[in-house]
Amino acid sequence: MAKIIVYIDDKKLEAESGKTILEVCRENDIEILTMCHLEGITDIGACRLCLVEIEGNNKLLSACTTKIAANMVIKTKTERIKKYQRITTELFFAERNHVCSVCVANGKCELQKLGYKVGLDHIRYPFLFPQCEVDTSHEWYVLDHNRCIMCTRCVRVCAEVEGAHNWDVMNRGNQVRIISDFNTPWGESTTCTSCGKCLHACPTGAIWPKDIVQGQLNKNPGMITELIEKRKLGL
Amino acid sequence: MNRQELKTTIEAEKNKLDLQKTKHRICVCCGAGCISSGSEALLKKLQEEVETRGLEKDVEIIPTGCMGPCNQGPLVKFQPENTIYQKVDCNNIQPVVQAQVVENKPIENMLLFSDSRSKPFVNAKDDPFYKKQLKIALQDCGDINPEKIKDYLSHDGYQALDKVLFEMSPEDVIGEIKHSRIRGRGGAGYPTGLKWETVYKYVSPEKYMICNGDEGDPGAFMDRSVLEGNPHRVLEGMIIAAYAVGANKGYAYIRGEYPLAIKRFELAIKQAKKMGLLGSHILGTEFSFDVEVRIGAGAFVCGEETALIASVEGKRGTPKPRPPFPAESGLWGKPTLINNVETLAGIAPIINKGGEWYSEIGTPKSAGTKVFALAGKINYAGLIEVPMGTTLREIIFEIGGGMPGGEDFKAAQTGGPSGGCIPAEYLDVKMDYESLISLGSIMGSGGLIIMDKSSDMVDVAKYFMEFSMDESCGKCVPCRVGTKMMFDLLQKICNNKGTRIDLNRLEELAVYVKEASLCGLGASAPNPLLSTLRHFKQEYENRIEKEI
Amino acid sequence: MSKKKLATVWLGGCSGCHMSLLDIDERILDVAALADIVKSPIVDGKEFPEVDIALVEGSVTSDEHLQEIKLIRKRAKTLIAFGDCAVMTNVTGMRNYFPLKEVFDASYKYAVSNDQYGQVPSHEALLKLNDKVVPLQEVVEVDFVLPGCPPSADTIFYVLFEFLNDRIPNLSEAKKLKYG
Amino acid sequence: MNAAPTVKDIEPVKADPRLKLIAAKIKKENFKPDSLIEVLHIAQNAYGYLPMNVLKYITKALHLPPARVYSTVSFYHFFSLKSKGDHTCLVCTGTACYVKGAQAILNEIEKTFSLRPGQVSTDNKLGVSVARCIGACGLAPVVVLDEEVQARASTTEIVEKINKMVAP
Repeated sequence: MAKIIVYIDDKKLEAESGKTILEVCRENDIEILTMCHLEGITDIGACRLCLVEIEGNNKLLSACTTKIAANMVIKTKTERIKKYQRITTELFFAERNHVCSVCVANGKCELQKLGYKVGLDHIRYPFLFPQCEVDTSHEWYVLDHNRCIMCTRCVRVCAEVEGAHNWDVMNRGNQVRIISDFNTPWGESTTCTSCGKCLHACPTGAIWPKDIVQGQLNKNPGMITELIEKRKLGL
Repeated sequence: MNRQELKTTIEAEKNKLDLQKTKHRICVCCGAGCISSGSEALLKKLQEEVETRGLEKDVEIIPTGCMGPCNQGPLVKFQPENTIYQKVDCNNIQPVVQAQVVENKPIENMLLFSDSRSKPFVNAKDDPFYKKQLKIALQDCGDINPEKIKDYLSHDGYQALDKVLFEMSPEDVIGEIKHSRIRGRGGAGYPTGLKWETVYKYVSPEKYMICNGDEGDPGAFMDRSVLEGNPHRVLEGMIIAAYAVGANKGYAYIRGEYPLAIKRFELAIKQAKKMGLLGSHILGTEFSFDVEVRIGAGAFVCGEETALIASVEGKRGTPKPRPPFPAESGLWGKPTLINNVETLAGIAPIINKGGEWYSEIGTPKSAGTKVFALAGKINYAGLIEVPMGTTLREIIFEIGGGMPGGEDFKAAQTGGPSGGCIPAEYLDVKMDYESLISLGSIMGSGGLIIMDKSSDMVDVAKYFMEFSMDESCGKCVPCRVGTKMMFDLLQKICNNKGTRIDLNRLEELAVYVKEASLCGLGASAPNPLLSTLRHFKQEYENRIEKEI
Repeated sequence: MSKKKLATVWLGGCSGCHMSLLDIDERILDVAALADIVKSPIVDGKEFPEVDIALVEGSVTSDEHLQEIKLIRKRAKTLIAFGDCAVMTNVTGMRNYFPLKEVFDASYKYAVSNDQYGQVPSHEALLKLNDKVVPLQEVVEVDFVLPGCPPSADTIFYVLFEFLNDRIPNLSEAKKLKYG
Repeated sequence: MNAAPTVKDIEPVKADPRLKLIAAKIKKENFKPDSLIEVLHIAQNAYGYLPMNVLKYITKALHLPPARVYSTVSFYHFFSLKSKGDHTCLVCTGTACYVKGAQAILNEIEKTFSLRPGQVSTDNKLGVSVARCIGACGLAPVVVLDEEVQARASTTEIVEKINKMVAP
């Protein structure tokens, strides 16, 4: 691929054309916050944390889905972007019921880390407190909708990597929920292979194994990325 | 059918029409509005009436598309006099036929607007309702039978297609469209010619042309009326567009709420195929193009291009980030052109009369005409088409006949849930893309709702926010959670429980959702809120608690 | 410099934050050197006095809490939301997912008990639970938030010590931001 | 390659003419997964809603993952997983109807029949729903009773007509 020049946060960088802004930033140790992105699976630009400003474009674009172009001038840390990252994080917390103190992911949660990163000490918006179900029907795993942030990483991992497509999203708007098969209990799924990839892909404590308690969750989303890499190499 | 055969058919149909000019043509409006008021029964009764009187030879009865003043229906128009009768039903059709056909003397107190005008007009074209209008997209609506392709042919139908296929290269067509300066009538106002050119430039063995008839704005029914009243015009526009960009397959995505439009468009496809105007080797040329109807399933967001594409692919209608734009990677990853119904309805006249002609109508930046669906607190609600740049005052007070009961005008809502409210001090605003944006509203697809003082603007903002919240696809965070949060805050303020902090939160969220959302729905969802905050801030202030 | 007046308050929480406060151990002497603790669950006193700093643990769950926090707001120069419950309702707020009646029934009527005729206690002298539990900032202006369930003793001391020395603490910069 | 499933693959096997309709559509669409919405339209029109066994049949016939079918069905307002009642009353709440008092009609319906939009009476006689705009704004407010459009609906008139409609 041809090399082109881009300017990110006033740094002149050389990068391969065809790459996304996110890829180029990560290669050059420029931090971009993400939540719905998971290396190796399709990017959907849904969480809006990776928004960047591009000179000459009055719209904010998601770094994970936007490809670089020659001489593109990109800003990743403007005041506006920082402010929006904070609001997005606040909305994540306010949308469902995130109670860190009783969560299996406490201390290992990507959402919690994101909160620290953007310096979120409290949420300025009223919490929505929706009534959410907890699906404990699977023999080994639990799906707790209270902690789900609808990043759909589980959906994509299951469909793209495992090839099972057990998960999808139902309804729309703020009524969206992750579903298994025909919105039937996970334990009754005819498509789930119980491979556990969704568990590792999940950034929060929404999917977890039954045999652990508060703060004990250990996830390894990198494993999924590695798996994809290995497959590409035919290993 | 080849070119010569088409020409012969058109000539024959036109001659027929000329012959008939001496006779009476009775047009019965069978737009959705008049059908709901009983025009189908009326049509039957009228046929019986004509038969009993033995007038079949002198009279042709034509069920047509929308004539405009929908709340006066059912409407019946007599040609060539161009006399329109309002609120005609099975009981009062007899005297009308007697007077108009037999005695040639109109019944004044049944004419259009006779109940509100001191002197109604015998020739409806003289009525201010029509006089200020200029019909291009709606040109033949109300004059032809939408279910007969020959009626369309007699009104210069498919002549533009003929011209394009035999006299113009795709570049010529694009040039002509660019020259006309027509802009997308779906809402955003992107220059149509530029859009075509972009799709044309992508090299791909497969390209698609989609007609966007997913008119989801509450209060808008322009596309519906065009599709129901003159489906062939839209189809012709699609074929020309496909020829220009090099697409071989097209989809007409029509709202499921419009069964009549779907039926008529499917019929139009069938008729056009039969005559060789659609399908393989159109009019004997090398160009082939096929169209399929896709029925929308009730999701406002599917009016957004990428969501519409997902829906055509049989999936959830969730939008995708752009770039890549559909012009590069659209339906099944192939270059795809998407145009709105009204835009496509304007294509044939541009080809026939030239881009120059079209570009001279309207304002320098917004050429042509725009169809508005006039509704709300207005005397003559219905469908109108005016040159861009007509002022709001002209539309409301001259065409629309003013407010019922002489109430004071408070605001006009344009663009539905993506638009905003225009207050009384801007009554003289020219209705074009830029002016409306500068007032914090948008042209949108053309819904125009008139409000008087009985409308509470905070409530109006809440109403639209609820709409956007329900219609949000739920994919991106700002729109999914932001619209819900804004709705809750508006609800709180409407219940007089809001605080200053809530108002500040609301303003901050509105700007955030506008800028951070993934698609156009989210980006425009805060518009009704922002515009009412801008023009009617006091109404919010009056409702918040003074503490914190 | 005259000594500051400090109050700590316990609203709808588990008192864990106060336990953590006690965990500052001997550093309480440093606090005592700069401030008098004039009102607290660990100090006697009836009326809430005028104070410089009020540390408020727990969320607002009842009409009584609401009155109390409004009074505190009036009498405290600096109001600190102390712990996750005060900041984001935390466990206290978990009843918000259900209608209040269901919560009462579950706790008093259907809970496992040797009293088979369980009933929801009601007496005018009892406080009335609000429909929804809210964090402090929903009802009063909060000057500083100190999340954590509980905040660690180190963090509490850091925040207190900064305020007592007329500095504004910064949890993010001090790398002391933590929830749960 | 698996043979395409036939109508017989569906349980119960009882020959329902509506199933044949769906099967015919699927065949016409060449079993393409992207025809899902088109097929669902046929099913929805035939049944008034989408019964679970029909959904399962479509899923199998189009070789789609169940979750994808359910997610699509639940996304679009046109598709319903529950029966909407023997008689239906649909109130348009588009902007024009809203301005002209659609809410008052809904309130009256709620008062008289204790049914809110989306609800069906316990005897399944009457279902009340709302549409975002049926596109007849010039006739606002509009109510559709069993497919019949009622223009410029007055509150009392509508209640009367519903009473007549559900009367045994």
